[in-house]
Amino acid sequence: MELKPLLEALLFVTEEPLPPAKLAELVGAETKAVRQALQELQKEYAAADRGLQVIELAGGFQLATKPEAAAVVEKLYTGEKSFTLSQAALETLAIIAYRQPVTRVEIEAVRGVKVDSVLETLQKRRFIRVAGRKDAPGRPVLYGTTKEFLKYFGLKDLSELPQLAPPK
Amino acid sequence: MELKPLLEALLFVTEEPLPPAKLAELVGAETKAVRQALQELQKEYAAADRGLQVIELAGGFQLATKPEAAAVVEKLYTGEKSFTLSQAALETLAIIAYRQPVTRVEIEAVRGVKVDSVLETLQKRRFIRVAGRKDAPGRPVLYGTTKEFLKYFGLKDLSELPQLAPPK
Amino acid sequence: MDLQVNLPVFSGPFALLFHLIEKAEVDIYEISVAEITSQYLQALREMQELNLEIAAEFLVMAATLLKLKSKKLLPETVEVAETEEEEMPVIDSREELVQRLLEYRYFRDVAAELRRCEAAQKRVYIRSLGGKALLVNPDEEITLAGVTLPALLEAFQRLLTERERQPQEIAPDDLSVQDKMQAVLKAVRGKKDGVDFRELFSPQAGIAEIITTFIALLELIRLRKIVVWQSGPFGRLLVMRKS
Repeated sequence: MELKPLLEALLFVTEEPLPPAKLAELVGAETKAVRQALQELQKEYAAADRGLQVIELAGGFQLATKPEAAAVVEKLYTGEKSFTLSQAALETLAIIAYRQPVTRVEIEAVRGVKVDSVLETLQKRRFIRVAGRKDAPGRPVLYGTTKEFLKYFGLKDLSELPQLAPPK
Repeated sequence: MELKPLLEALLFVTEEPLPPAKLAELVGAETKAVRQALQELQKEYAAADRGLQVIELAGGFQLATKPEAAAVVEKLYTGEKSFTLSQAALETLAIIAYRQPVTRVEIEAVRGVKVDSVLETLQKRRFIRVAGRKDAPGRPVLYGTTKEFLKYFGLKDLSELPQLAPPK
Repeated sequence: MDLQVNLPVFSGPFALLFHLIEKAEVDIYEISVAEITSQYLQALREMQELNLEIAAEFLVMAATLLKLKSKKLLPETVEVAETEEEEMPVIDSREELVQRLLEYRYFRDVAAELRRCEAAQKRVYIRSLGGKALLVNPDEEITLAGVTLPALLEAFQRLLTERERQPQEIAPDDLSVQDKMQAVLKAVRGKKDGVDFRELFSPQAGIAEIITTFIALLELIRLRKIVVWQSGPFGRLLVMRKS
Protein backbone atom coordinates (compact mmCIF):
# COMPACT_ATOMS: atom_id res chain seq x y z
CA MET A 1 0.00 0.00 0.00
CA GLU A 2 1.16 3.52 -0.78
CA LEU A 3 1.95 6.16 1.79
CA LYS A 4 -1.26 8.17 1.50
CA PRO A 5 -3.75 5.31 2.07
CA LEU A 6 -1.66 4.08 5.00
CA LEU A 7 -1.80 7.53 6.56
CA GLU A 8 -5.53 7.67 5.92
CA ALA A 9 -5.98 4.41 7.83
CA LEU A 10 -3.90 5.70 10.75
CA LEU A 11 -5.73 9.03 10.93
CA PHE A 12 -8.93 7.02 10.99
CA VAL A 13 -8.14 4.63 13.82
CA THR A 14 -6.22 6.94 16.12
CA GLU A 15 -7.81 8.30 19.27
CA GLU A 16 -5.16 10.98 19.65
CA PRO A 17 -3.89 13.43 17.05
CA LEU A 18 -0.76 11.88 15.51
CA PRO A 19 2.27 14.13 14.92
CA PRO A 20 3.94 13.81 11.49
CA ALA A 21 7.11 12.38 13.05
CA LYS A 22 5.12 9.59 14.73
CA LEU A 23 3.26 8.87 11.49
CA ALA A 24 6.58 8.71 9.65
CA GLU A 25 7.88 6.21 12.17
CA LEU A 26 4.76 4.05 11.91
CA VAL A 27 4.74 3.87 8.11
CA GLY A 28 8.52 3.89 7.74
CA ALA A 29 8.78 7.00 5.60
CA GLU A 30 10.43 10.41 5.72
CA THR A 31 8.62 13.03 7.79
CA LYS A 32 8.78 15.36 4.80
CA ALA A 33 6.98 12.89 2.55
CA VAL A 34 4.41 12.35 5.31
CA ARG A 35 3.75 16.06 5.58
CA GLN A 36 3.20 16.27 1.86
CA ALA A 37 0.83 13.30 1.78
CA LEU A 38 -1.06 14.81 4.74
CA GLN A 39 -1.51 18.00 2.78
CA GLU A 40 -2.88 16.06 -0.18
CA LEU A 41 -5.27 14.16 2.06
CA GLN A 42 -6.36 17.38 3.68
CA LYS A 43 -7.11 18.87 0.27
CA GLU A 44 -9.00 15.81 -0.92
CA TYR A 45 -11.18 15.68 2.18
CA ALA A 46 -11.88 19.41 1.94
CA ALA A 47 -14.05 18.75 -1.14
CA ALA A 48 -17.70 19.64 -0.61
CA ASP A 49 -18.91 16.10 -1.23
CA ARG A 50 -16.90 14.74 1.68
CA GLY A 51 -18.32 14.48 5.21
CA LEU A 52 -14.95 14.14 6.93
CA GLN A 53 -11.90 16.35 7.32
CA VAL A 54 -8.26 16.00 8.28
CA ILE A 55 -7.84 18.23 11.34
CA GLU A 56 -4.63 19.48 12.86
CA LEU A 57 -4.92 19.46 16.61
CA ALA A 58 -2.40 19.81 19.41
CA GLY A 59 0.50 19.25 17.04
CA GLY A 60 -0.99 16.16 15.40
CA PHE A 61 -3.41 15.08 12.71
CA GLN A 62 -6.52 12.96 12.72
CA LEU A 63 -9.75 12.39 10.84
CA ALA A 64 -12.92 14.06 12.13
CA THR A 65 -16.38 14.86 10.90
CA LYS A 66 -17.07 18.22 9.31
CA PRO A 67 -19.08 20.70 11.42
CA GLU A 68 -21.90 20.59 8.86
CA ALA A 69 -22.51 16.96 9.79
CA ALA A 70 -22.81 17.71 13.51
CA ALA A 71 -26.61 17.71 13.60
CA VAL A 72 -26.84 14.23 12.06
CA VAL A 73 -24.02 12.83 14.19
CA GLU A 74 -25.68 14.19 17.31
CA LYS A 75 -28.84 12.32 16.39
CA LEU A 76 -26.83 9.12 16.56
CA TYR A 77 -25.15 10.08 19.82
CA THR A 78 -27.60 12.22 21.69
CA GLY A 79 -26.04 14.56 24.15
CA GLU A 80 -22.55 13.23 23.65
CA LYS A 81 -20.93 16.63 23.90
CA SER A 82 -23.14 18.17 26.56
CA PHE A 83 -20.20 19.17 28.73
CA THR A 84 -19.56 22.91 28.65
CA LEU A 85 -17.07 24.83 30.74
CA SER A 86 -18.39 27.33 33.28
CA GLN A 87 -17.61 31.01 32.83
CA ALA A 88 -15.33 30.93 35.88
CA ALA A 89 -13.42 27.96 34.44
CA LEU A 90 -13.15 29.64 31.06
CA GLU A 91 -11.79 32.90 32.50
CA THR A 92 -9.29 31.00 34.60
CA LEU A 93 -8.20 28.96 31.59
CA ALA A 94 -7.82 32.14 29.54
CA ILE A 95 -5.46 33.61 32.14
CA ILE A 96 -3.43 30.41 32.41
CA ALA A 97 -3.22 30.02 28.63
CA TYR A 98 -1.90 33.55 28.06
CA ARG A 99 0.18 33.97 31.18
CA GLN A 100 1.64 30.50 31.59
CA PRO A 101 3.45 29.49 33.64
CA VAL A 102 1.42 31.28 36.26
CA THR A 103 0.74 30.87 39.99
CA ARG A 104 -2.61 30.61 41.70
CA VAL A 105 -2.13 33.98 43.40
CA GLU A 106 -1.39 35.63 40.04
CA ILE A 107 -4.59 34.19 38.61
CA GLU A 108 -6.57 35.34 41.63
CA ALA A 109 -5.14 38.84 41.24
CA VAL A 110 -6.72 39.08 37.80
CA ARG A 111 -10.03 37.43 38.56
CA GLY A 112 -10.51 38.94 42.00
CA VAL A 113 -11.74 35.63 43.40
CA LYS A 114 -10.31 32.50 44.92
CA VAL A 115 -9.66 29.89 42.26
CA ASP A 116 -8.75 26.80 44.32
CA SER A 117 -11.76 24.74 43.36
CA VAL A 118 -11.72 25.89 39.75
CA LEU A 119 -8.07 24.86 39.46
CA GLU A 120 -8.91 21.50 40.95
CA THR A 121 -11.68 20.95 38.42
CA LEU A 122 -9.47 22.01 35.52
CA GLN A 123 -6.73 19.70 36.68
CA LYS A 124 -9.13 16.80 37.04
CA ARG A 125 -10.37 17.51 33.54
CA ARG A 126 -6.68 17.54 32.50
CA PHE A 127 -6.89 20.98 30.90
CA ILE A 128 -4.07 22.27 33.08
CA ARG A 129 -1.06 20.78 34.77
CA VAL A 130 1.59 21.78 37.25
CA ALA A 131 4.39 23.17 35.10
CA GLY A 132 6.93 23.67 37.85
CA ARG A 133 7.48 25.90 40.82
CA LYS A 134 8.18 29.59 40.90
CA ASP A 135 11.52 30.73 42.22
CA ALA A 136 9.89 32.91 44.87
CA PRO A 137 9.14 32.72 48.60
CA GLY A 138 7.11 29.61 49.34
CA ARG A 139 8.03 28.23 45.90
CA PRO A 140 4.41 28.39 44.69
CA VAL A 141 3.20 25.93 42.04
CA LEU A 142 3.12 27.18 38.45
CA TYR A 143 0.28 26.16 36.15
CA GLY A 144 0.28 25.62 32.40
CA THR A 145 -2.15 24.28 29.83
CA THR A 146 -2.08 20.77 28.38
CA LYS A 147 -2.61 19.02 25.05
CA GLU A 148 -6.11 18.24 26.27
CA PHE A 149 -6.74 21.98 26.45
CA LEU A 150 -5.66 22.45 22.83
CA LYS A 151 -7.80 19.53 21.73
CA TYR A 152 -10.88 20.77 23.54
CA PHE A 153 -10.70 24.16 21.87
CA GLY A 154 -9.60 22.79 18.51
CA LEU A 155 -6.23 24.54 18.55
CA LYS A 156 -3.12 23.40 16.68
CA ASP A 157 -0.80 24.89 19.29
CA LEU A 158 -0.61 27.80 21.71
CA SER A 159 0.27 30.24 18.94
CA GLU A 160 -3.23 29.64 17.61
CA LEU A 161 -4.83 31.16 20.69
CA PRO A 162 -7.12 34.02 19.75
CA GLN A 163 -4.95 37.11 19.45
CA LEU A 164 -6.38 40.16 21.12
CA ALA A 165 -4.72 43.47 21.78
CA PRO A 166 -3.08 42.94 25.19
CA PRO A 167 -4.08 45.15 28.12
CA LYS A 168 -1.83 48.14 28.44
CA MET B 1 -24.72 19.03 3.31
CA GLU B 2 -25.62 16.43 0.70
CA LEU B 3 -26.65 12.89 1.45
CA LYS B 4 -23.34 11.20 0.65
CA PRO B 5 -21.07 13.29 2.93
CA LEU B 6 -23.60 12.95 5.76
CA LEU B 7 -23.54 9.18 5.37
CA GLU B 8 -19.76 9.25 5.28
CA ALA B 9 -19.72 11.11 8.62
CA LEU B 10 -22.12 8.60 10.16
CA LEU B 11 -20.21 5.56 8.89
CA PHE B 12 -17.12 7.16 10.42
CA VAL B 13 -18.38 7.84 13.94
CA THR B 14 -20.60 4.81 14.45
CA GLU B 15 -19.56 2.06 16.82
CA GLU B 16 -22.00 -0.43 15.29
CA PRO B 17 -22.70 -1.19 11.65
CA LEU B 18 -25.65 1.01 10.61
CA PRO B 19 -28.45 -0.56 8.50
CA PRO B 20 -29.63 1.51 5.51
CA ALA B 21 -33.05 2.02 7.11
CA LYS B 22 -31.44 3.49 10.24
CA LEU B 23 -29.19 5.71 8.14
CA ALA B 24 -32.21 6.90 6.14
CA GLU B 25 -33.97 7.82 9.36
CA LEU B 26 -30.92 9.72 10.69
CA VAL B 27 -30.38 11.80 7.56
CA GLY B 28 -34.06 12.12 6.68
CA ALA B 29 -33.91 10.49 3.26
CA GLU B 30 -35.42 7.53 1.41
CA THR B 31 -33.81 4.16 2.12
CA LYS B 32 -33.44 3.66 -1.62
CA ALA B 33 -31.46 6.87 -2.02
CA VAL B 34 -29.32 5.87 0.95
CA ARG B 35 -28.55 2.50 -0.59
CA GLN B 36 -27.50 4.16 -3.80
CA ALA B 37 -25.27 6.68 -2.01
CA LEU B 38 -23.73 3.85 0.01
CA GLN B 39 -22.87 2.04 -3.19
CA GLU B 40 -21.19 5.14 -4.55
CA LEU B 41 -19.21 5.59 -1.34
CA GLN B 42 -18.22 1.93 -1.43
CA LYS B 43 -16.94 2.34 -4.98
CA GLU B 44 -15.03 5.51 -4.16
CA TYR B 45 -13.31 3.97 -1.17
CA ALA B 46 -12.46 0.85 -3.16
CA ALA B 47 -9.90 2.88 -5.14
CA ALA B 48 -6.33 1.71 -4.61
CA ASP B 49 -5.20 5.04 -3.18
CA ARG B 50 -7.64 4.84 -0.27
CA GLY B 51 -6.75 3.26 3.05
CA LEU B 52 -10.33 2.81 4.22
CA GLN B 53 -13.29 0.86 2.98
CA VAL B 54 -17.05 0.79 3.46
CA ILE B 55 -17.79 -2.63 4.89
CA GLU B 56 -21.14 -4.35 5.13
CA LEU B 57 -21.43 -6.20 8.38
CA ALA B 58 -24.43 -7.89 9.96
CA GLY B 59 -26.83 -6.02 7.71
CA GLY B 60 -25.23 -2.66 8.41
CA PHE B 61 -22.50 -0.44 7.04
CA GLN B 62 -19.51 1.26 8.53
CA LEU B 63 -16.06 2.56 7.66
CA ALA B 64 -13.07 0.36 8.37
CA THR B 65 -9.42 0.15 7.46
CA LYS B 66 -8.39 -2.00 4.51
CA PRO B 67 -6.61 -5.26 5.35
CA GLU B 68 -3.46 -3.98 3.61
CA ALA B 69 -3.19 -1.32 6.33
CA ALA B 70 -3.50 -3.81 9.20
CA ALA B 71 0.23 -4.05 9.86
CA VAL B 72 0.61 -0.30 10.28
CA VAL B 73 -2.54 0.03 12.38
CA GLU B 74 -1.40 -2.79 14.64
CA LYS B 75 1.89 -0.99 15.13
CA LEU B 76 0.01 2.02 16.42
CA TYR B 77 -1.94 -0.01 18.93
CA THR B 78 0.53 -2.50 20.14
CA GLY B 79 3.86 -0.89 19.53
CA GLU B 80 5.34 -3.05 16.79
CA LYS B 81 3.69 -6.30 17.60
CA SER B 82 5.32 -8.13 14.71
CA PHE B 83 8.75 -7.38 16.16
CA THR B 84 9.99 -10.26 18.27
CA LEU B 85 13.01 -10.01 20.47
CA SER B 86 15.79 -12.51 20.03
CA GLN B 87 16.49 -14.85 22.87
CA ALA B 88 19.80 -13.14 23.57
CA ALA B 89 18.06 -9.78 23.71
CA LEU B 90 15.39 -11.09 26.08
CA GLU B 91 17.90 -12.57 28.48
CA THR B 92 19.98 -9.42 28.46
CA LEU B 93 16.86 -7.37 29.04
CA ALA B 94 15.88 -9.56 31.96
CA ILE B 95 19.25 -8.98 33.60
CA ILE B 96 19.11 -5.22 33.02
CA ALA B 97 15.53 -5.00 34.22
CA TYR B 98 16.19 -6.72 37.52
CA ARG B 99 19.72 -5.53 38.22
CA GLN B 100 19.56 -1.96 36.93
CA PRO B 101 21.59 0.16 36.84
CA VAL B 102 24.08 -2.37 35.59
CA THR B 103 27.30 -2.31 33.57
CA ARG B 104 28.06 -4.26 30.43
CA VAL B 105 30.68 -6.32 32.25
CA GLU B 106 28.18 -7.25 34.96
CA ILE B 107 25.70 -8.40 32.32
CA GLU B 108 28.38 -10.43 30.60
CA ALA B 109 29.29 -12.05 33.91
CA VAL B 110 25.77 -13.44 34.18
CA ARG B 111 25.27 -14.39 30.55
CA GLY B 112 28.78 -15.64 29.95
CA VAL B 113 28.97 -14.06 26.52
CA LYS B 114 29.80 -10.67 25.02
CA VAL B 115 26.73 -8.46 24.84
CA ASP B 116 28.02 -5.43 22.89
CA SER B 117 25.86 -5.94 19.83
CA VAL B 118 22.82 -6.93 21.86
CA LEU B 119 23.13 -3.78 23.92
CA GLU B 120 23.39 -1.76 20.75
CA THR B 121 20.23 -3.35 19.35
CA LEU B 122 18.35 -2.82 22.61
CA GLN B 123 19.43 0.79 22.69
CA LYS B 124 18.39 1.35 19.09
CA ARG B 125 15.05 -0.23 19.91
CA ARG B 126 14.91 2.15 22.89
CA PHE B 127 14.36 -0.65 25.41
CA ILE B 128 17.40 0.41 27.40
CA ARG B 129 19.27 3.63 27.95
CA VAL B 130 22.45 4.82 29.55
CA ALA B 131 21.47 5.55 33.13
CA GLY B 132 24.76 7.04 34.27
CA ARG B 133 28.29 5.93 34.97
CA LYS B 134 29.55 3.66 37.67
CA ASP B 135 31.89 5.11 40.27
CA ALA B 136 34.57 2.53 39.52
CA PRO B 137 37.83 2.33 37.57
CA GLY B 138 37.17 3.33 33.96
CA ARG B 139 33.78 4.76 34.99
CA PRO B 140 31.86 2.19 32.96
CA VAL B 141 28.44 3.07 31.53
CA LEU B 142 25.40 1.92 33.51
CA TYR B 143 22.30 0.65 31.71
CA GLY B 144 18.65 0.87 32.72
CA THR B 145 15.32 0.09 31.10
CA THR B 146 13.00 2.60 29.44
CA LYS B 147 9.30 3.29 29.10
CA GLU B 148 9.48 1.51 25.77
CA PHE B 149 10.49 -1.63 27.64
CA LEU B 150 7.47 -1.42 29.93
CA LYS B 151 5.17 -0.86 26.99
CA TYR B 152 6.50 -3.83 25.10
CA PHE B 153 5.76 -6.16 27.98
CA GLY B 154 2.52 -4.46 28.86
CA LEU B 155 3.82 -3.32 32.23
CA LYS B 156 2.22 -0.24 33.70
CA ASP B 157 5.06 1.33 35.57
CA LEU B 158 8.73 0.90 36.19
CA SER B 159 8.05 1.06 39.91
CA GLU B 160 5.92 -2.05 39.57
CA LEU B 161 8.93 -4.09 38.67
CA PRO B 162 10.14 -5.98 41.73
CA GLN B 163 13.73 -5.21 42.57
CA LEU B 164 16.03 -8.10 43.17
CA ALA B 165 18.35 -8.33 46.10
CA PRO B 166 21.94 -8.33 44.84
CA PRO B 167 23.48 -11.79 44.50
CA LYS B 168 25.49 -12.95 47.46
CA MET C 1 -38.30 27.73 46.03
CA ASP C 2 -37.95 28.71 42.43
CA LEU C 3 -36.76 32.28 42.08
CA GLN C 4 -36.78 33.87 38.69
CA VAL C 5 -33.49 35.69 38.72
CA ASN C 6 -32.73 38.26 36.07
CA LEU C 7 -29.26 38.96 37.34
CA PRO C 8 -26.74 36.95 35.40
CA VAL C 9 -24.49 34.66 37.38
CA PHE C 10 -21.29 36.55 38.01
CA SER C 11 -18.04 34.63 37.91
CA GLY C 12 -16.52 37.12 40.37
CA PRO C 13 -16.62 40.69 41.66
CA PHE C 14 -14.97 42.04 38.52
CA ALA C 15 -17.65 40.40 36.41
CA LEU C 16 -20.28 42.17 38.49
CA LEU C 17 -18.41 45.49 38.28
CA PHE C 18 -18.29 45.11 34.52
CA HIS C 19 -21.93 44.38 34.31
CA LEU C 20 -22.64 47.61 36.23
CA ILE C 21 -20.26 49.68 34.11
CA GLU C 22 -21.80 48.34 30.91
CA LYS C 23 -25.30 48.93 32.25
CA ALA C 24 -24.42 52.50 33.10
CA GLU C 25 -22.76 52.88 29.68
CA VAL C 26 -19.69 54.41 31.26
CA ASP C 27 -16.21 54.16 29.80
CA ILE C 28 -13.89 52.29 32.14
CA TYR C 29 -11.46 55.22 32.09
CA GLU C 30 -14.25 57.55 33.18
CA ILE C 31 -15.68 55.63 36.10
CA SER C 32 -16.50 57.47 39.27
CA VAL C 33 -15.53 55.50 42.34
CA ALA C 34 -18.40 56.94 44.36
CA GLU C 35 -20.93 56.08 41.69
CA ILE C 36 -19.70 52.56 41.04
CA THR C 37 -19.44 51.86 44.77
CA SER C 38 -23.05 52.70 45.45
CA GLN C 39 -24.18 50.66 42.46
CA TYR C 40 -22.08 47.75 43.56
CA LEU C 41 -23.51 47.86 47.09
CA GLN C 42 -27.01 48.10 45.63
CA ALA C 43 -26.38 45.00 43.51
CA LEU C 44 -25.18 43.10 46.55
CA ARG C 45 -28.32 44.12 48.42
CA GLU C 46 -30.48 42.83 45.57
CA MET C 47 -28.58 39.57 45.51
CA GLN C 48 -29.20 39.26 49.25
CA GLU C 49 -32.91 39.86 48.82
CA LEU C 50 -32.99 37.13 46.20
CA ASN C 51 -31.31 34.84 48.68
CA LEU C 52 -28.36 34.40 46.35
CA GLU C 53 -25.28 33.20 48.03
CA ILE C 54 -22.72 35.97 48.05
CA ALA C 55 -19.15 34.75 48.02
CA ALA C 56 -16.69 36.40 50.36
CA GLU C 57 -14.82 37.92 47.43
CA PHE C 58 -17.80 40.11 46.55
CA LEU C 59 -17.68 41.58 50.05
CA VAL C 60 -13.93 42.09 49.84
CA MET C 61 -14.47 44.07 46.66
CA ALA C 62 -17.21 46.09 48.38
CA ALA C 63 -14.79 46.92 51.17
CA THR C 64 -12.10 47.83 48.66
CA LEU C 65 -14.45 50.16 46.83
CA LEU C 66 -15.56 51.78 50.08
CA LYS C 67 -11.95 52.27 51.06
CA LEU C 68 -11.16 53.92 47.72
CA LYS C 69 -14.20 56.14 48.11
CA SER C 70 -13.33 57.15 51.67
CA LYS C 71 -9.71 57.81 50.76
CA LYS C 72 -10.85 60.62 48.54
CA LEU C 73 -12.69 62.17 51.45
CA LEU C 74 -10.02 61.74 54.06
CA PRO C 75 -6.69 63.54 54.33
CA GLU C 76 -3.85 61.59 52.68
CA THR C 77 -2.15 60.67 55.95
CA VAL C 78 -5.06 58.83 57.48
CA GLU C 79 -4.60 55.09 57.36
CA VAL C 80 -7.71 53.17 56.46
CA ALA C 81 -8.13 49.84 58.18
CA GLU C 82 -7.07 46.96 55.95
CA THR C 83 -9.88 44.57 55.21
CA GLU C 84 -8.40 42.49 52.43
CA GLU C 85 -7.71 38.85 52.87
CA GLU C 86 -4.01 38.37 53.01
CA GLU C 87 -3.49 36.88 49.57
CA MET C 88 -5.98 39.03 47.75
CA PRO C 89 -4.35 41.87 45.89
CA VAL C 90 -4.76 45.32 47.35
CA ILE C 91 -6.21 48.06 45.23
CA ASP C 92 -4.98 51.42 46.49
CA SER C 93 -6.13 53.94 43.96
CA ARG C 94 -8.74 54.63 41.35
CA GLU C 95 -6.03 54.28 38.69
CA GLU C 96 -5.20 50.84 39.98
CA LEU C 97 -8.85 49.87 39.93
CA VAL C 98 -9.07 51.01 36.30
CA GLN C 99 -5.93 49.02 35.43
CA ARG C 100 -7.32 45.92 37.09
CA LEU C 101 -10.63 46.33 35.31
CA LEU C 102 -8.87 46.68 31.95
CA GLU C 103 -6.80 43.60 32.61
CA TYR C 104 -9.83 41.65 33.64
CA ARG C 105 -11.70 42.85 30.55
CA TYR C 106 -8.89 41.52 28.38
CA PHE C 107 -9.18 38.05 29.81
CA ARG C 108 -12.96 38.19 29.76
CA ASP C 109 -12.72 38.88 26.01
CA VAL C 110 -10.24 36.06 25.59
CA ALA C 111 -12.62 33.79 27.45
CA ALA C 112 -15.37 34.81 25.02
CA GLU C 113 -13.07 33.87 22.11
CA LEU C 114 -12.35 30.53 23.75
CA ARG C 115 -16.09 30.04 24.13
CA ARG C 116 -16.40 30.40 20.37
CA CYS C 117 -13.59 27.87 19.84
CA GLU C 118 -15.34 25.51 22.25
CA ALA C 119 -18.61 25.82 20.34
CA ALA C 120 -16.89 25.22 16.99
CA GLN C 121 -14.98 22.20 18.23
CA LYS C 122 -18.15 20.72 19.71
CA ARG C 123 -19.41 20.32 16.18
CA VAL C 124 -16.44 18.20 15.18
CA TYR C 125 -16.49 14.53 16.06
CA ILE C 126 -13.65 12.08 16.14
CA ARG C 127 -13.87 8.36 16.57
CA SER C 128 -13.26 7.42 20.15
CA LEU C 129 -13.44 3.68 20.37
CA GLY C 130 -9.80 2.91 19.90
CA GLY C 131 -10.16 1.47 16.44
CA LYS C 132 -10.38 -2.11 17.63
CA ALA C 133 -13.99 -2.57 16.62
CA LEU C 134 -13.29 -1.26 13.16
CA LEU C 135 -10.17 -3.17 12.33
CA VAL C 136 -10.93 -5.67 9.63
CA ASN C 137 -8.98 -8.30 11.49
CA PRO C 138 -9.67 -7.18 15.02
CA ASP C 139 -7.11 -8.55 17.39
CA GLU C 140 -8.05 -9.44 20.87
CA GLU C 141 -6.66 -7.26 23.54
CA ILE C 142 -3.66 -8.48 25.40
CA THR C 143 -5.05 -9.56 28.72
CA LEU C 144 -3.83 -10.82 31.97
CA ALA C 145 -7.39 -12.13 32.21
CA GLY C 146 -8.58 -11.93 35.77
CA VAL C 147 -5.21 -11.23 37.31
CA THR C 148 -3.54 -7.91 37.71
CA LEU C 149 0.05 -7.43 36.75
CA PRO C 150 1.03 -6.39 40.28
CA ALA C 151 -0.39 -9.66 41.57
CA LEU C 152 1.67 -11.56 39.05
CA LEU C 153 4.80 -9.64 39.91
CA GLU C 154 4.14 -10.11 43.59
CA ALA C 155 3.99 -13.85 43.14
CA PHE C 156 7.20 -13.63 41.18
CA GLN C 157 8.81 -11.55 43.89
CA ARG C 158 7.78 -14.03 46.61
CA LEU C 159 9.27 -16.83 44.61
CA LEU C 160 12.54 -14.95 44.21
CA THR C 161 12.75 -14.10 47.88
CA GLU C 162 12.27 -17.72 48.88
CA ARG C 163 14.80 -19.00 46.41
CA GLU C 164 17.38 -16.42 47.27
CA ARG C 165 17.60 -17.86 50.75
CA GLN C 166 18.62 -21.17 49.24
CA PRO C 167 22.18 -21.79 48.21
CA GLN C 168 22.86 -20.46 44.73
CA GLU C 169 23.79 -22.74 41.93
CA ILE C 170 25.58 -21.95 38.74
CA ALA C 171 23.10 -21.20 35.97
CA PRO C 172 23.35 -23.69 33.13
CA ASP C 173 24.71 -22.27 29.90
CA ASP C 174 21.80 -23.37 27.78
CA LEU C 175 19.22 -21.33 29.69
CA SER C 176 16.96 -19.85 27.04
CA VAL C 177 13.68 -18.02 27.00
CA GLN C 178 12.68 -19.91 23.88
CA ASP C 179 13.15 -23.23 25.65
CA LYS C 180 11.31 -21.97 28.70
CA MET C 181 8.40 -20.88 26.54
CA GLN C 182 8.23 -24.39 25.11
CA ALA C 183 8.46 -25.84 28.60
CA VAL C 184 5.63 -23.67 29.90
CA LEU C 185 3.43 -24.53 26.91
CA LYS C 186 4.16 -28.20 27.49
CA ALA C 187 3.33 -27.89 31.17
CA VAL C 188 -0.07 -26.39 30.53
CA ARG C 189 -0.94 -28.60 27.57
CA GLY C 190 -4.12 -30.55 28.22
CA LYS C 191 -4.56 -29.03 31.69
CA LYS C 192 -8.06 -27.66 31.39
CA ASP C 193 -8.05 -26.15 34.85
CA GLY C 194 -4.64 -24.64 34.43
CA VAL C 195 -1.37 -25.10 36.24
CA ASP C 196 -0.31 -23.41 39.43
CA PHE C 197 2.04 -20.53 38.74
CA ARG C 198 4.58 -21.91 41.21
CA GLU C 199 4.67 -25.31 39.58
CA LEU C 200 6.24 -23.75 36.52
CA PHE C 201 9.39 -23.02 38.48
CA SER C 202 11.27 -26.18 39.34
CA PRO C 203 12.41 -26.36 42.99
CA GLN C 204 16.05 -26.46 41.91
CA ALA C 205 15.76 -23.38 39.74
CA GLY C 206 18.18 -20.57 40.52
CA ILE C 207 17.54 -16.85 40.13
CA ALA C 208 18.60 -16.77 36.49
CA GLU C 209 16.27 -19.62 35.59
CA ILE C 210 13.37 -18.07 37.51
CA ILE C 211 13.85 -14.80 35.67
CA THR C 212 14.07 -16.58 32.33
CA THR C 213 10.90 -18.50 33.07
CA PHE C 214 9.12 -15.36 34.12
CA ILE C 215 10.18 -13.53 30.97
CA ALA C 216 8.97 -16.56 29.00
CA LEU C 217 5.62 -16.25 30.76
CA LEU C 218 5.35 -12.58 29.90
CA GLU C 219 6.25 -13.33 26.29
CA LEU C 220 3.57 -16.05 26.09
CA ILE C 221 0.99 -13.69 27.56
CA ARG C 222 2.02 -11.05 25.08
CA LEU C 223 1.78 -13.53 22.22
CA ARG C 224 -1.63 -14.54 23.56
CA LYS C 225 -0.60 -18.15 23.90
CA ILE C 226 -1.52 -18.34 27.58
CA VAL C 227 -3.64 -16.54 30.14
CA VAL C 228 -3.18 -16.19 33.86
CA TRP C 229 -6.13 -16.40 36.22
CA GLN C 230 -6.48 -15.69 39.87
CA SER C 231 -9.34 -17.31 41.78
CA GLY C 232 -9.67 -14.35 44.11
CA PRO C 233 -7.67 -11.85 46.09
CA PHE C 234 -4.57 -13.68 47.36
CA GLY C 235 -5.82 -16.75 45.54
CA ARG C 236 -3.69 -19.13 43.57
CA LEU C 237 -2.46 -17.96 40.20
CA LEU C 238 -3.41 -20.36 37.46
CA VAL C 239 -1.68 -20.44 34.11
CA MET C 240 -3.58 -21.95 31.23
CA ARG C 241 -3.53 -22.25 27.51
CA LYS C 242 -5.52 -19.67 25.63
CA SER C 243 -8.46 -21.37 23.97
